[in-house]
Amino acid sequence: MTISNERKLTIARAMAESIQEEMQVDPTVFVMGEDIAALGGVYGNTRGLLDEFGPERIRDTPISETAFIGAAVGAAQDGMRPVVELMFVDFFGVCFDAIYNLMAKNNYFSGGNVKVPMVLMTSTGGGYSDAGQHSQCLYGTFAHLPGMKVVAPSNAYDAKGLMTAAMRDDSPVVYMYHKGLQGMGWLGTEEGATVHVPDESYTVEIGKAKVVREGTDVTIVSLGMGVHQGLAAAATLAEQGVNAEVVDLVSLVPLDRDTIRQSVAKTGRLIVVDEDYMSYGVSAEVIASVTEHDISVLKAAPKRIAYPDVPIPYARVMEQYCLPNADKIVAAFGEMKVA
Amino acid sequence: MTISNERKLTIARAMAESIQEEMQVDPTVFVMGEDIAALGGVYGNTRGLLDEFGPERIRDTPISETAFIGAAVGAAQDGMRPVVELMFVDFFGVCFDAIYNLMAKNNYFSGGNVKVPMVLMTSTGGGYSDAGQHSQCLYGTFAHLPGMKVVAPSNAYDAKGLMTAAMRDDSPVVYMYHKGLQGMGWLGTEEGATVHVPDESYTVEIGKAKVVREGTDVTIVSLGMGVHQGLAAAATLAEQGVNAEVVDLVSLVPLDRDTIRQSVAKTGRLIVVDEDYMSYGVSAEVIASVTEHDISVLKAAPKRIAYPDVPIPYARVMEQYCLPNADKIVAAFGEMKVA
Amino acid sequence: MAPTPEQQQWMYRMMVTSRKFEEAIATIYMEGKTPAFNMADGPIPGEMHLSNGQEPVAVGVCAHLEADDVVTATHRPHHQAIAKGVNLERMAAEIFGKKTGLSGGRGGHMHIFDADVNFACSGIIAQGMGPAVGAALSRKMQNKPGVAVAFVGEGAVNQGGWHEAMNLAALWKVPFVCVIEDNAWGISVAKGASTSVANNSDRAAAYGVPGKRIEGNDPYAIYEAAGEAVARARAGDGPTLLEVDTYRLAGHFIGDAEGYRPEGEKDALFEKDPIPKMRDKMVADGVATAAEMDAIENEAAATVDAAIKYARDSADPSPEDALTKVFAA
Amino acid sequence: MAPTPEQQQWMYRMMVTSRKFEEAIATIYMEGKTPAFNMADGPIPGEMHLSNGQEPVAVGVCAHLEADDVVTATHRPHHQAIAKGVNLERMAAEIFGKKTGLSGGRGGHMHIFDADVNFACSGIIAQGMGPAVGAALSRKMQNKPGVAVAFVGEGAVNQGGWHEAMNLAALWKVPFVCVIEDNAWGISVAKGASTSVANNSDRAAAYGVPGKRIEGNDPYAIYEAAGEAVARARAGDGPTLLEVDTYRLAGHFIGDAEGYRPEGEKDALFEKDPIPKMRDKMVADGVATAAEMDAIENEAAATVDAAIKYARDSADPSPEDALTKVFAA
Ligand SMILES: Cc1ncc(C[n+]2csc(CCOP(=O)(O)OP(=O)(O)O)c2C)c(N)n1
Ligand SMILES: Cc1ncc(C[n+]2csc(CCOP(=O)(O)OP(=O)(O)O)c2C)c(N)n1
Ligand SMILES: [Mg+2]
Ligand SMILES: [Mg+2]
Repeated sequence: MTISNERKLTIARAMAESIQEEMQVDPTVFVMGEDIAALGGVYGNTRGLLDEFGPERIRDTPISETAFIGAAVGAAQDGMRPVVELMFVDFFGVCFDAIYNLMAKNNYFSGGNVKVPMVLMTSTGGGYSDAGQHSQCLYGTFAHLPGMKVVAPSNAYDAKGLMTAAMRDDSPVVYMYHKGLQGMGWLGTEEGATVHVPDESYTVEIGKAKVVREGTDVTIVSLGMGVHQGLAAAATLAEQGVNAEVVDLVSLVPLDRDTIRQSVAKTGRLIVVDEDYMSYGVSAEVIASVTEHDISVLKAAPKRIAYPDVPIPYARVMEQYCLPNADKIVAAFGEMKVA
Repeated sequence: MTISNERKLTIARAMAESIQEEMQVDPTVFVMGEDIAALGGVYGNTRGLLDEFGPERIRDTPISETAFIGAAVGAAQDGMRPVVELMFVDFFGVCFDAIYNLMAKNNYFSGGNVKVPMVLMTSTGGGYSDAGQHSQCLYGTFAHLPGMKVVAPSNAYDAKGLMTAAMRDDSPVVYMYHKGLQGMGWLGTEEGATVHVPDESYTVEIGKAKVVREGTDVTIVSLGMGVHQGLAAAATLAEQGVNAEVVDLVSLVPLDRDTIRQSVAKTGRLIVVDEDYMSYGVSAEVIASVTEHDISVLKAAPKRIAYPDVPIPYARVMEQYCLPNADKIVAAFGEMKVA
Repeated sequence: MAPTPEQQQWMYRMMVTSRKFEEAIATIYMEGKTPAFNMADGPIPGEMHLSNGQEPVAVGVCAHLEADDVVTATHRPHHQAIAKGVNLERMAAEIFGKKTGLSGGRGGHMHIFDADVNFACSGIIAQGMGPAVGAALSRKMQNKPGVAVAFVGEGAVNQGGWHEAMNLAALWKVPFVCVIEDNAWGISVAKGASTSVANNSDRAAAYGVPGKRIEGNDPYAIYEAAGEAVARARAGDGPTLLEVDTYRLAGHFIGDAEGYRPEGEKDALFEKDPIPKMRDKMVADGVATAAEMDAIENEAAATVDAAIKYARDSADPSPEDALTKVFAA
Repeated sequence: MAPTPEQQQWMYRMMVTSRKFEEAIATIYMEGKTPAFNMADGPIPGEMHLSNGQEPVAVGVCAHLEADDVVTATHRPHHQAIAKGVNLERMAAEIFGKKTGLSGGRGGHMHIFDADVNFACSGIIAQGMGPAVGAALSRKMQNKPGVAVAFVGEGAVNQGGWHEAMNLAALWKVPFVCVIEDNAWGISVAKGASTSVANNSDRAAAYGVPGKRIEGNDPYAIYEAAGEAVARARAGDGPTLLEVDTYRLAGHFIGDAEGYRPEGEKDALFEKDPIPKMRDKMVADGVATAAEMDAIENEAAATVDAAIKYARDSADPSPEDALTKVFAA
């Protein structure tokens, strides 16, 4: 149901609005990161906030990710609720200790006596020839390590609600937004990501997957950009008389295995779509979560469409060859033999 | 066949011997890291080398992992073959960019015109109450990211041969040795890791798994410490009339999927044992590699025994509760329903 | 600015408490580890880093701190924790891996957290820096009193995160003090083999903040320098960098053979032990009588005994507790 | 030490080549990106960081380097690459993502590698530092000639890896020079909002190495300072830190609206454009006639045209080439 006068927002706007609304009601929330003040974030997710909240609460940082993410941990432990930006997820290698050994573990190390309520937001994804140090997703890398929740919205509605939920969560949340869904003027954007977003503050539950298209013949599981590819593939498959169900994971940690398993129990077929590297990542986890639970429901071996295990190439023809897309999903379905 | 007068070495000694022999014949090999000179490495893997090769080639570093691993990359690109130590794999967060964005990718980024022949050796594993920043395995973390080979020996024979192969490889190799297998006097050690090691230099192929016990009823796949747990479980299962096959992965990248698939095709049952965190890791990848290939061979849903998704606790009772062990493997087999 | 007699007594009491606590820990650590030493065995397993010798740094600095001030400590945290007022019984219980421990046994000796006195640790070198600067920022932004102190070893100063945090603290002028405990060694690597300058206090120039080196492992000199630094921070004048010349009387961890130490180094250190030195000075200065000093020592011993007993008597956690407290309740 | 007439002509030629190359790139970059600008479109997709304005740094430093010397560059590498002698045709082809590119299109503009002249890039801030120090170490260990130069931006100096590498280079006294291109901005963040000292050259004190700041974006002054630094390195006297006052005439990347710049800043920069300034000086000093300068400019233009034509005419890689060269052959 689309009501024509409903307000549609990009993910970038939805993120900024969520932060804005929360900052208005919660004085402990502040934003820290590179180029998030005057520039409004390279991917637009803090645009307009500097004017309203000033440079103390919308705080540009030096290029010192270890220090400012570590500082966010210290501030969070001291009663603040920082929202901190790692500009590209690809940069995690210069600061991951502050993320995975401090932010993620101090709640546990302290036996729950010290909380670390902070949000680490970071951009993911390629498709625009930004090459191998600026195009990765690294979903599996973050989701593998304990102590941090990990979410990845596929549309602006979820983007706003997840951000609000993340800021209110007493645990650290990693918020991974895909550049190709942000709705930036200078970067191509997936239209399906720009959807109606309510004015008022609301939350989307962290840890709950969504069935974004119901179907009976195959389950396509993905997150972020892949959800749109899954939906496009489902539309093509529908023309062939195949009724695909599409599951948007929304959250990688916690992972909503029940929803995935229920869907596959219904359809008997599973295709996982992931823009992160193929091996040791999300695609394997989803497949293992289904198969370790019950193989009797499967009518065919599960398939995965993920980024091959190669650094991301620059040249368009090579990059596009590697990326998941709807055609690959449709083809994968075609190859699924009945067991 | 055990010949009593064969020389047995610990993994620590085997690693040091491999490096020693290679340094004698290849002047471009040198070792860099924290406490690897006078101390001989916290885990003994460079013991004795300082005396023979001096402080230029057995080079202690400041606590500056980003710089010295980055320097190893630069030296490797300039014709050297550095062996560099990250004392505990848990410290990867302070220096992972140098590892995964430089060491691993520069061969690709340069179209193969620049080679990065280096070995990054690092200790893994817990079980001795060193808590959550000193006990991790992180196998999945390293194996997920493209451009680096990743090996993990389970015994001294492989340890020597893999190290020699790694030093001679023109690609970067991450060499993950488990503390509990090193044979250090001050740390408990798994006896099965200390085996006969030939005097002379030899290589063990990187990318080839080993069937370390043949069986027909279930395939137990693991690496490092888990191999010994798998063998212990197989011994117990044998008493129950169950004949387990045990596969030692040896290498995570490349992953020898053929050997795993062949074994499961024979046994019809799969249990993966991994001391790394459960989700988004090695255990899922092994299961997915089998099930995406062919589910018809499976007589039961595959199982995994891995570290639960929690930071590693200090207290012995809690840590031991979380770790994989032979009993858990035996129990898992007991729970495997016939499909 | 010299410490008052009461402060001197407190400082001495804390030094002795720390020393006796670590002596007790060192003894108990060996239980179950003989004849074959295996770190995994005994009532206190895992790595054990003792701070004996370095007590003056902790007391000289913490004499200026309130419960409300923030301290981030290192892998060698006992002296700092004790001087900061961490609950000794619950810290002991944590080191014994007991349910009553500060973290219910999840953290252990390298992860001492006591929220009541704003004390936290990290086992990763230099990684207390960012959180301390962040806590200081939090106070500044909230207009709340309090300073944050990060203790680091001299080896930590060569870590990138140290540099980043110093720059951030100076740039944002937050109430922060970095205290470097220069014990001359980073495990087996001598300072001169890791550090391109003789004095890390000279590195303060790279951030435009005051830097000072304090020689002689002297609690009085440390007290004075730390007093200035903390006052500067409280006044809103920004961070200070202090490097304190100190030494560890033990190995890097228990079990360290210390083969890297030059001949005779250790004996010389014991000659300089700061605890008898302070006792002698206090008595000589008439700050306390020998009998009063004995009383302090006896009280410290009793406190330590009680903490150890509490730890020993406490129950183990349930194994399944391992799975809780991953996320905030 | 002033550059010889031949060196000046070479420097000017390289500056002009770089400028004209980037002008061509900037024009072609917009092909296929109008009316709607989408970074993914056109013959040159992806981010594009131009260095125009900063050419004096590259030529002033590289005038002292041979093919055998090592340079690590940044995300803004064209001027450095050109001055270091990187093959321009194959670099252009790489930027066009062609099979004939230096890396067959795998790397692109932020990953220019030319092994023939020991040139490498990284898109991660400050991550050229470690490899340059390592290359310098390699030369020292092998007793081979050669120095390594790492170029970084002023924003990179606040990154931990920068500090670690400076300490390492100084400690091990390797033939290394760090050249900071201070263009006053790190994307939208002004130097004063990121850096706790006015001059990064002052940070040399933290490593016990010489540090010098060169004002005025002046190729002659840069030449002189770099000459001393490189000579020092070649003589085995260890590293030097140079900070050069420069500016970028363009945005951080093409498409940057530059709303963060104060009013009028850019116009003032164009007034100071170092290329016409050097031309005028060379003519005034009698180093070359106006006609000779024209000839250099025309030759540079022809070189650039040829490189662009080579790139345009080259074939795309095969898609499946993406899967090769992950590991060494
Ligand atoms: C990032 C990181 N690298 C290495 C280590 C291993 N390590 C533990 S203590 C230590 C030496 C620390 O020296 P220093 O900072 O001087 O402190 P000290 O032990 O002397 O108190 C090292 C290298 C670590 N914990 N973290
Ligand atoms: C570790 C890391 N953090 C952030 C970025 C994003 N980034 C790219 S360029 C840049 C600014 C760099 O400033 P500076 O070092 O002064 O170089 P300039 O762009 O001015 O040449 C930033 C923050 C990055 N590439 N790497
Ligand atoms: Mg020390
Ligand atoms: Mg700059």
